[in-house]
Order: sequence, then C-alpha cells, then structure tokens
Amino acid sequence: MIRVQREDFDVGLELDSLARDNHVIGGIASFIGTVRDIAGDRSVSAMTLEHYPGMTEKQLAKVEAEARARWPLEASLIIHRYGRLEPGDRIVLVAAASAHRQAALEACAFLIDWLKTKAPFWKLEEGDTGGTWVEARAEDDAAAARWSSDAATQE
Amino acid sequence: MIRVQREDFDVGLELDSLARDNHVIGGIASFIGTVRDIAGDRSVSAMTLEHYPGMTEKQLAKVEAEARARWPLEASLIIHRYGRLEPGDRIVLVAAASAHRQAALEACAFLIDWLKTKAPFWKLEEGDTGGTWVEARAEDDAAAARWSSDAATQE
Amino acid sequence: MKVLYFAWLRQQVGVAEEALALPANVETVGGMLEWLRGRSERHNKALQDLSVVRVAVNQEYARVDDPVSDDDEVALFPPVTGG
Amino acid sequence: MKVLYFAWLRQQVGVAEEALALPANVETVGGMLEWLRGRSERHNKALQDLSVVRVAVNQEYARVDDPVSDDDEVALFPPVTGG
Repeated sequence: MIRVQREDFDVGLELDSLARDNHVIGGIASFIGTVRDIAGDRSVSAMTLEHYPGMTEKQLAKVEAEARARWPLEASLIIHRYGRLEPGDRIVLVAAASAHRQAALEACAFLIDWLKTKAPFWKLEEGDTGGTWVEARAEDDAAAARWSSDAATQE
Repeated sequence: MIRVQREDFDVGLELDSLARDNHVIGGIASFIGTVRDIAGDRSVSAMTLEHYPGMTEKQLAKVEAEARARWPLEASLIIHRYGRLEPGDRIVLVAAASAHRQAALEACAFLIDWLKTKAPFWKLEEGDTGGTWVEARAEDDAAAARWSSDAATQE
Repeated sequence: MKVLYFAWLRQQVGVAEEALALPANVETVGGMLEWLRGRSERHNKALQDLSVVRVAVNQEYARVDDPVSDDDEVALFPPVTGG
Repeated sequence: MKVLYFAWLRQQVGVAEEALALPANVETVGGMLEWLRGRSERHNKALQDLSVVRVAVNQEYARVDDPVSDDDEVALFPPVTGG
C-alpha cells in the first residue's frame, strides 16, 4: 500500500493494520525516517518537502511492486509525507511483512533505499543560512545500486 | 534498553519513546517477530516460550552492547516476551535509531539475528500432533555468522 | 507540451509549469533540452549543467535518447532527495 | 553446585533444578557432563547427544574445556529458539 500525505501517521496503527489477521506472517520489518536538526554542519530549523503529485505515487508503486517481486511478502507499506516538517517529525514509513525474517528485513531496506533514489521528492531546509535545497548523496545511489541485478538472488 | 516480560507491548509507544526529543536521529529501524500458525507442515494453535531468567537479560544486554559498539546508535531497544502466545501475537521487538539510515537498518538486523542464537529462549509449539520443541535452524546460525569479525567494518 | 519544473529548477526558471508547442524537428529528450535552453536566459542558466537535471516524460524517468512529443507531460527536476 | 535444565532437557531429566556436590576431581565442563551422565538413566539419555546440548556457567555460554567449580550455577539446555 502507498500513501502520500501532508499529515502525520500513527506507526503502531499502521504496523498493526499491516499484519492483522494474517497468521502466515512471522516478521514485520519497518523503517521510519525523521527530520534531523543538523545537516552536515548547518543547523536546520525546519524543512519543506516538495513532490511531483502523480509521478510520486507511480514511482512509489513501482518500488513496492519490485520489492514484492523480489521477496515473498505478505504485506508492504510506504507512507511518505510532504509539506513543512520540523526536527523530530516523521517523514516516511516503509514496512514489509513476511513469513520469513530475512525477507522482511531485506525488503524493508530495499524499499527505503530505492525510494530515496526514485521517488520525486525534494527537501528545502530552513536554517541559520536561509533556505538550502538538499543535494542528493552519492551514498544513496550506492545503497540503491547494491540491490540491482544479482541482489535479488541473495535470499 | 532491554525488557523481558509476559505481557504484550505497544509498538507505536515504544518506538516513539525511543526517538522522543532526540533530533539527531534520522532513522529508526525495527523488527517485530510474531507467532505463525504453521511451522513447516504442522499447524500451530499456540506456543509457550520458556526462558532462563537472569541469563536472558544478561545475554540480551550483551547483544545490545555489541550493536552499540558496532554502529553509531542514538538509541536501541529489545523487548522479548515469554509464556503462552497464540498465532498473530507479538513475540519480540527490536529497534535501532541512528543519525544514519544504514546504521539503523544494519543494527536492527544484527539485533534480531544475534538474539536468535544467543538469548536463552525455547519454543514449545502446541498443534495437531501435541507439543513439539522447536528445533534451532541452520539458517539462523548462518544469519548470525554473517555478522562475525569483518561485518563490523562494512559500514 | 506541458513542462513542469521542481525544486531549484522551478526557482531558477521562475515558473512551475508552462505550456509550450514543441517544434516538429525536436524528437528526443536531448533535443528538447537544447531547445528549452534557447527559450530565455533563465532557462539557459537553469539547464546549463545537465548532470544535475533529471527528466521525466509522462511521469517516467527518461534519458536523452528517449523520444518526446508535443502530447507529453515533461518534468525537469534535480536528483531526488526524499525518504 | 546448582544445575538447571531447560526445555526438553528439563523434561527428560525430570527436574528443573538440582543441587549437587561436584566431585573434587571434576574441573571442566566436559568432565561435569560425563559425571552427570552417570547420575541416572534419565541423565544419561538426556545427555547422550552433546551436539544438541548447550552449557552455561554462571549465565555465560561455556565450552567443554572451560573450568567449572562447586560454587557455580550451571545450566544445560538445547540450542536456543527465541526471537
């Protein structure tokens, strides 16, 4: 399931809904991304997440579909917020539920790694030095790249 | 933080408490283990988790300390239940919070992998064919082994 | 053709969206980027370093050799930074 | 010495815990396991395949060569299956 929304989400409720009444599930792995109050050496007082409505949902759905093609998942979830957020606020929740622990853990890492390089979101940080567009990080490309080609057969 | 308890836990509350007021945190990775209603080809109606009070806490604390020595974590959590549980019930929650996504994800996987081979818990499954002690799985040893020696330097 | 700009590309070009008539001889993403550069000084400056410009055609990522037509929704934006 | 048994080892031995006096000539985990086997038919049977028996001394995992003394809390149990 994919949701793109301005408002916050309830992590406990979302994870409960994911697994409820499916007793084949043995593990639920999740990742919550939150706003940090520093970026490099700049202090961040808030950030605004801009996105491309329509393409965002399409790309997130592709990321989720790819995870479900690679691992035997019983359920999966991506919720991503947009708009103005402050340090400590939740930005994103991804989760993967499977009969098998390793499948859930790997799929969860895959969801967040791929989302970071595919979903059309851009962060504008507000801080001491005014507004700064966050630059894409080479580590994120590297993290996404490790899932390409042969990674699918590691399971 | 380590907790060994008979009663269930509130995942949303636990993850919120972990990160609250620490705005250095950029990501919280967690894993929830749940009771499945099948084990191999046997149907499972319930299970009882036995443990070794005292040693359990000691071993879980060592697993947590090892994770914190290997990754730059801001917070971590292991909650493990014992007693009688039914399919769908939560067994365990592990979580790791860090400024960095990969540290949180790797530490979370490490916590559950190591816990599985180190913490003195034993599962007695009740099903069609009476009570069956769950046997340790070679995959769990392999999953734990991939974190030994050089894995600490992969970050 | 509808062209959308996001993040600092939107700020530099000065509009979030424009409706343009793609010349008949422009058939690829690369050709379209060249043509857009010539539209104004702002366009030219925003698109001067294409290594930091990503292109989507009809909401799918596209490369310089991919085809583009006047019916398409095209978006130009920096490398994404969500999650 | 306090000896604790867990899971199917507890069921096979028939008790969860026993207080025993370790002979002075038994100084290692391996020696202790040999000695425990001789205590009864149930002990012998429970401990016949040591590949599925784990030993903790004072709540830390121990190997056959590790020392053991009459002051220790020893636990015998199958490979763990938590999580």
